[in-house]
Amino acid sequence: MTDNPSPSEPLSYAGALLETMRGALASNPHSIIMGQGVDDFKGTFGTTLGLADEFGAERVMDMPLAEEGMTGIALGATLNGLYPITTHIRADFAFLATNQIINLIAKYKYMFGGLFEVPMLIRAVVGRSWGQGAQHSQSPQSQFAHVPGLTVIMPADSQSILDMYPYIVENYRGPVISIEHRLLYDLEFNVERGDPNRLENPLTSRLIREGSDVTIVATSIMVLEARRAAEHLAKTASIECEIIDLNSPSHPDADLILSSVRKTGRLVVADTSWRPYGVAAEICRMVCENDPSALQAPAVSLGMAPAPCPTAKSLEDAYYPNLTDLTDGIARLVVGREQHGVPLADETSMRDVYKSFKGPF
Amino acid sequence: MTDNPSPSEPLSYAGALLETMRGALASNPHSIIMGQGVDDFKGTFGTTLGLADEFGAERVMDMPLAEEGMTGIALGATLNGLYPITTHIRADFAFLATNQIINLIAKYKYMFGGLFEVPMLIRAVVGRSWGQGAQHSQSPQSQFAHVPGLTVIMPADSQSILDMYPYIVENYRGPVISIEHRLLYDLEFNVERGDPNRLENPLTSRLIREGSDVTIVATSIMVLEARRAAEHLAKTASIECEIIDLNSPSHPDADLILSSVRKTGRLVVADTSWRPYGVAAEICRMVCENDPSALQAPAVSLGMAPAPCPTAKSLEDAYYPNLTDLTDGIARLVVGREQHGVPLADETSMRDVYKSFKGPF
Amino acid sequence: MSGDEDYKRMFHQALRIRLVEERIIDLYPSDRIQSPVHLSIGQEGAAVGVCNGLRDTDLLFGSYRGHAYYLAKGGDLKSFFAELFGRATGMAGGKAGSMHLAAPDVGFQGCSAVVASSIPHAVGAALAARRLGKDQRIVAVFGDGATEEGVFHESLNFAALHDLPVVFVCENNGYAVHAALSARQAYSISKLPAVYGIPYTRIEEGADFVAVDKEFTTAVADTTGPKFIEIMTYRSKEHVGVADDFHAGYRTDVEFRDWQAKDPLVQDTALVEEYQPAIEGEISEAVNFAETSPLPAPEDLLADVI
Amino acid sequence: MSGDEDYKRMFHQALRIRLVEERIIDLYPSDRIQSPVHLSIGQEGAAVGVCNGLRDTDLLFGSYRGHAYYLAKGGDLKSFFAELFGRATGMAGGKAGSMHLAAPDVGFQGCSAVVASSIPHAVGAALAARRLGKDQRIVAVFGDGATEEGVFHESLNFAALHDLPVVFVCENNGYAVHAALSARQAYSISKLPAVYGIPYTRIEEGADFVAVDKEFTTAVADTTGPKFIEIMTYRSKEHVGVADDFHAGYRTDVEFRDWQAKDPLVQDTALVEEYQPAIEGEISEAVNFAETSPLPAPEDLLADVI
Ligand SMILES: Cc1ncc(C[n+]2csc(CCOP(=O)(O)OP(=O)(O)O)c2C)c(N)n1
Ligand SMILES: Cc1ncc(C[n+]2csc(CCOP(=O)(O)OP(=O)(O)O)c2C)c(N)n1
Ligand SMILES: [Mg+2]
Ligand SMILES: [Mg+2]
Repeated sequence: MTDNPSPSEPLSYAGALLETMRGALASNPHSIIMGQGVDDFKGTFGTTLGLADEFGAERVMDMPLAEEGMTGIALGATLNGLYPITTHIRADFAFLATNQIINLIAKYKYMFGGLFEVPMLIRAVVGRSWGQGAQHSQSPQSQFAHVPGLTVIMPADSQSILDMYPYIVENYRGPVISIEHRLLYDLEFNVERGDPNRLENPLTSRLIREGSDVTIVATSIMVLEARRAAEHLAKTASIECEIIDLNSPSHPDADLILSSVRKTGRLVVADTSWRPYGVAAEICRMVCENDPSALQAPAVSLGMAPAPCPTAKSLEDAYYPNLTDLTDGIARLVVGREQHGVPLADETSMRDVYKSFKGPF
Repeated sequence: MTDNPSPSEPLSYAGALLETMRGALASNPHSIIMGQGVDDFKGTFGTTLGLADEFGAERVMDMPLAEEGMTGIALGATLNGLYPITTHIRADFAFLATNQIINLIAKYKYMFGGLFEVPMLIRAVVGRSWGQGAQHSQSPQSQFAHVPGLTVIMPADSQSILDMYPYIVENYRGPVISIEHRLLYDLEFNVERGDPNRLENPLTSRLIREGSDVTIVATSIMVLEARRAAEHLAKTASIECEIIDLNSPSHPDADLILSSVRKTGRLVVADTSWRPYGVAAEICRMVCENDPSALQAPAVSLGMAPAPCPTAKSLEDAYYPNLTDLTDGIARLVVGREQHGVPLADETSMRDVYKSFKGPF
Repeated sequence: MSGDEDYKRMFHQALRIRLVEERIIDLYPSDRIQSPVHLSIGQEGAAVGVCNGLRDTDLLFGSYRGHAYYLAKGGDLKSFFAELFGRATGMAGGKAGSMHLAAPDVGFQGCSAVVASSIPHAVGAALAARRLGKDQRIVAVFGDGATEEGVFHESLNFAALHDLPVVFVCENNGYAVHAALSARQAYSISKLPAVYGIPYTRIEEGADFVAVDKEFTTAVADTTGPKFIEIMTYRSKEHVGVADDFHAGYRTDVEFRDWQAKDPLVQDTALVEEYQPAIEGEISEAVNFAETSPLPAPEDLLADVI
Repeated sequence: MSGDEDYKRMFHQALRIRLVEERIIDLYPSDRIQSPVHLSIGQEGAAVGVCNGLRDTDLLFGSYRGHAYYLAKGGDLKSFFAELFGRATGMAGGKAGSMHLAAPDVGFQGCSAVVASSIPHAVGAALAARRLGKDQRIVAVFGDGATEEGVFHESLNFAALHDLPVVFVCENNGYAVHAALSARQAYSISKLPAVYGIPYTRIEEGADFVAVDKEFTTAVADTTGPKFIEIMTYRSKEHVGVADDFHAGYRTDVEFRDWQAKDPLVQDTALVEEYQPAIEGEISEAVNFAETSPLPAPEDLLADVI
């Protein structure tokens, strides 16, 4: 259990999740956590560890294998006064609950003219690396954000979790799907505590770094990659990247993104999923419908290769966009030619950042 | 049953579907149709009518209510030599089969390194009007087209069905999801028969109308709307629209679209679903990543309002983009100002086109 | 005699539901109701019998075939017709139509048009009731076809596993759309609950609301765990829409006539005569209310999304 | 004696599977296998017994816990290790890893890492077999936890409804990840098949491949309709990964020791000694093959998508 550490203390992503899960149970007696293995000795990769002991098995409920059923049960529970938090240790399993999420949860308020509200939180973890393969690696943000009624968030660091989860559980009246990234879990980030209301709207995009040469809109772990690329490019080529953490694919801050693109004239989108009909597409729509002339050069987007995810490490390394790809893409865009002469960031450094990740559980 | 009519005969969308379903069963002894009610006296809105009698209940199988199961059964059937065609009388019900479609069918070839192929066809019908409401009106093209491994098509008229379905059933080795539009079923279109191989690749976009002022990329019933808008604008304001039927959201013809946008400098996208993360977004990505300077003005997109679908006719009329909206949007874009002075197409004329549609079955 | 009073009160309710739906049939050709309607004519006894013992605080979840339960649970008639007419005064301001009725003030928690999808909602509501110490019965109503969907099993398992106070009510009308049970189910619905250790009651005479009430009340008297009630019933009209469909060949009107012979609303003509005028008056008033109500405002289109 | 020969042959197979997985355990710390592995150690008897009577033309669908069935069905060992090593010579060229094994040449039709999701595939394959007049047995293998998923019921219903020649094999190892059966299931798996009219056989001694083979063969002798076989078995290692996990508290090593007492691979040390050297040699050769095989080519990344 993490007790209130002092300001700007490092806190892992998993630690922030555990802290906010604990907070949800402590602050709201009506909240419950439901998911496969939430009460076991691994505790959802550590993010629900010990909570069943502390709050009881009735509030931290292990669930049978029944994603559609569980999600419908959560909806019924919130309609009758509980605040349910459901978990999917792989976002891919949420596809078994698509009917409840898209046909029911997203619509329950509107369909009945506002007679009901469905506050609830669905946590879905994206897998990556160590041969997760085709069925344990998907990142469904665009498929859910396409649907009105759903709020989709993708916390990119520990601070985002601290900023959003308590706000959602305590103040937000709609259903939220949070897409967490497994590779972030073990990473530590500096967090600032203090004013819990420091953000006017925690569920939208954030400016992460200012810069004049290029706008990078990134999601989840790609925000971290963007930071690393920005540092590298600033140091080696005096290229200044502006980074926006999209944070909420369903509710991006269009003003923030557009004014940044107007300023830099260049756009890079780096997302965790496939590019077609994904985050890059939506950001491009925003630009095209508002101010296509803001783009002084073609936009660049990075995402998973257009294939299911292979398991072999050599293929997987090529499947996901890495720091080399990102720095190369940015440099080409900013310098304006293929042979940009900017030294590329060393791909092997990824290993330091992601530590050594093994196995799905 | 429609016997080979002579060239350029009118054929309803439902008629084309029945003809191609019949053709699938007749030409390939291994093909079967599986779906709720495919054998009943309504025969999937007429598109499977009489086929159970003609080909037997073993080949035109009524299915229990079990979308996930049915879809998995279809996958297993194709792995062992059948060609299954499954039906969803509302595309919304396919959300119950998302796991099989996205986690299994889309990946079965790649995940096993090409050891298997999964030729099959999933038909999903989009509902609209007559109070279909939130759960009988969705149009999931972008959610499926986001996923590599799936081919997603949206036939916009009878000809497209004749061009695509036999090709898919007889020649195509991958899984196809066809999103049909219920409001098109009763409409008649002129079809040309003759050379079944007249199109090099039937599963991509088509140029429907040439024009110099604006490019309209449309899907499904919005292609029809675009045609009507184009005729109206040509007549009343000498605005010449170029229309591209996207036809395959998963495999659009980027060259065709880009060269049209370069020519006209203006882009309108008209789709049957929500705009965020939808077809307009993907077309905008195509433009932004290739040639944003091609756009001389902000792009315009039309789709469902950002809400679940309401049932009241007055709200539904506002929910869906109509001919007035489309002509207005195009005129504003081409003339370059809100007060464009172009007479708008009469919205009530929609009634003539869509006849009077009643009820879901 | 109280039994007699019960009969009369429930008869009145059932007749009211039938007359409401018959009015819908009358109105339908005028296109004033532009919504797919799944009529309950023939099935009113089940709804009236089930709801008779329920309080407003008890929660019920239904399906697209929801008119009868909406009314039996106490939903307002005016806002019902206004909803079907797509008016701002409808219970959902015109967003729900016939398929998504709800009336949370009387514990009617909503209807889904996706078969079987509201079954887990009742289970979840029961979980909340238990956890929050609410003295509530929670009821899920669904058709025979709904038992074919996997989520039905997932829901039964969870309810049984946690011994939740939920009542599963299966209205077995013998058909899913036009397909008979035997073409779809290799199992007997009656055998499923026992697998999960859920007590099962079969109510043979679904038209007999007094019997339904009595047997239902007995079956759910012990409120500690889940219960399963199967009510044999009969849908008189086509699956969706207002017409008869005996010509279609998937069923015969012999079964329809058998059913009518058991239907108090057909047999007890005296009571029909007694009640009909007042009910018709009430219905006309509601229809009039609907008809004179304003359409939803344009800004309603984007209200209540999140 | 043929019985004895059978025993020896199956023992050899089971031991080979165990030694393969023990080699995986040895190799794992070296990070040469970068794939989540769900080991079958303890469960080999089920796979060997089930597959003994199957021909290459019979089709089997499995899960992420697929090593034992891949090998028992006749999958090639070299391309198995090459696959785990992520090499171009792997059975799927490095795209499948441990969780998605397949070997269509011997009727092993693929494994899914989504629990229960391959059960309907077997049903569909059986539909095709019947329709196309193929003389095939079709087998779906899944765990006890898979019976909680709705699609399991949907699959049983359809198979029974059409009397399809599919064999449902449930490997009951008592746990789904770390949760015991009783925490997840209000039902007894043994009672479910009867609801659908599917004959059920429980094989109590899953470690005893000879018994499994015999009982399985008897149970599926009549090939006309679906069959359900539950095999009681035991997973020795952690759910995923190569470690023991008896310290974790969700189960005790008492049950493990009980199991070992029944495990021929533990008890029959003489036969282990006889077979082990040759098998180890074969495994080393396969590992060497894997290790010296090329990585997939960059262009493979986008091959075989559609
Ligand atoms: C998941 C799903 N599949 C298919 C449909 C189409 N459909 C609407 S009602 C219905 C039949 C349901 O039968 P049953 O559960 O017996 O209820 P009844 O209509 O007889 O009251 C079907 C197949 C649907 N609405 N939802
Ligand atoms: C649909 C789905 N939900 C959850 C998981 C995570 N998961 C992987 S294996 C497993 C347990 C399955 O237990 P069981 O079916 O008994 O098989 P066993 O692992 O014991 O062989 C779970 C929950 C998954 N892979 N798929
Ligand atoms: Mg029914
Ligand atoms: Mg198990």
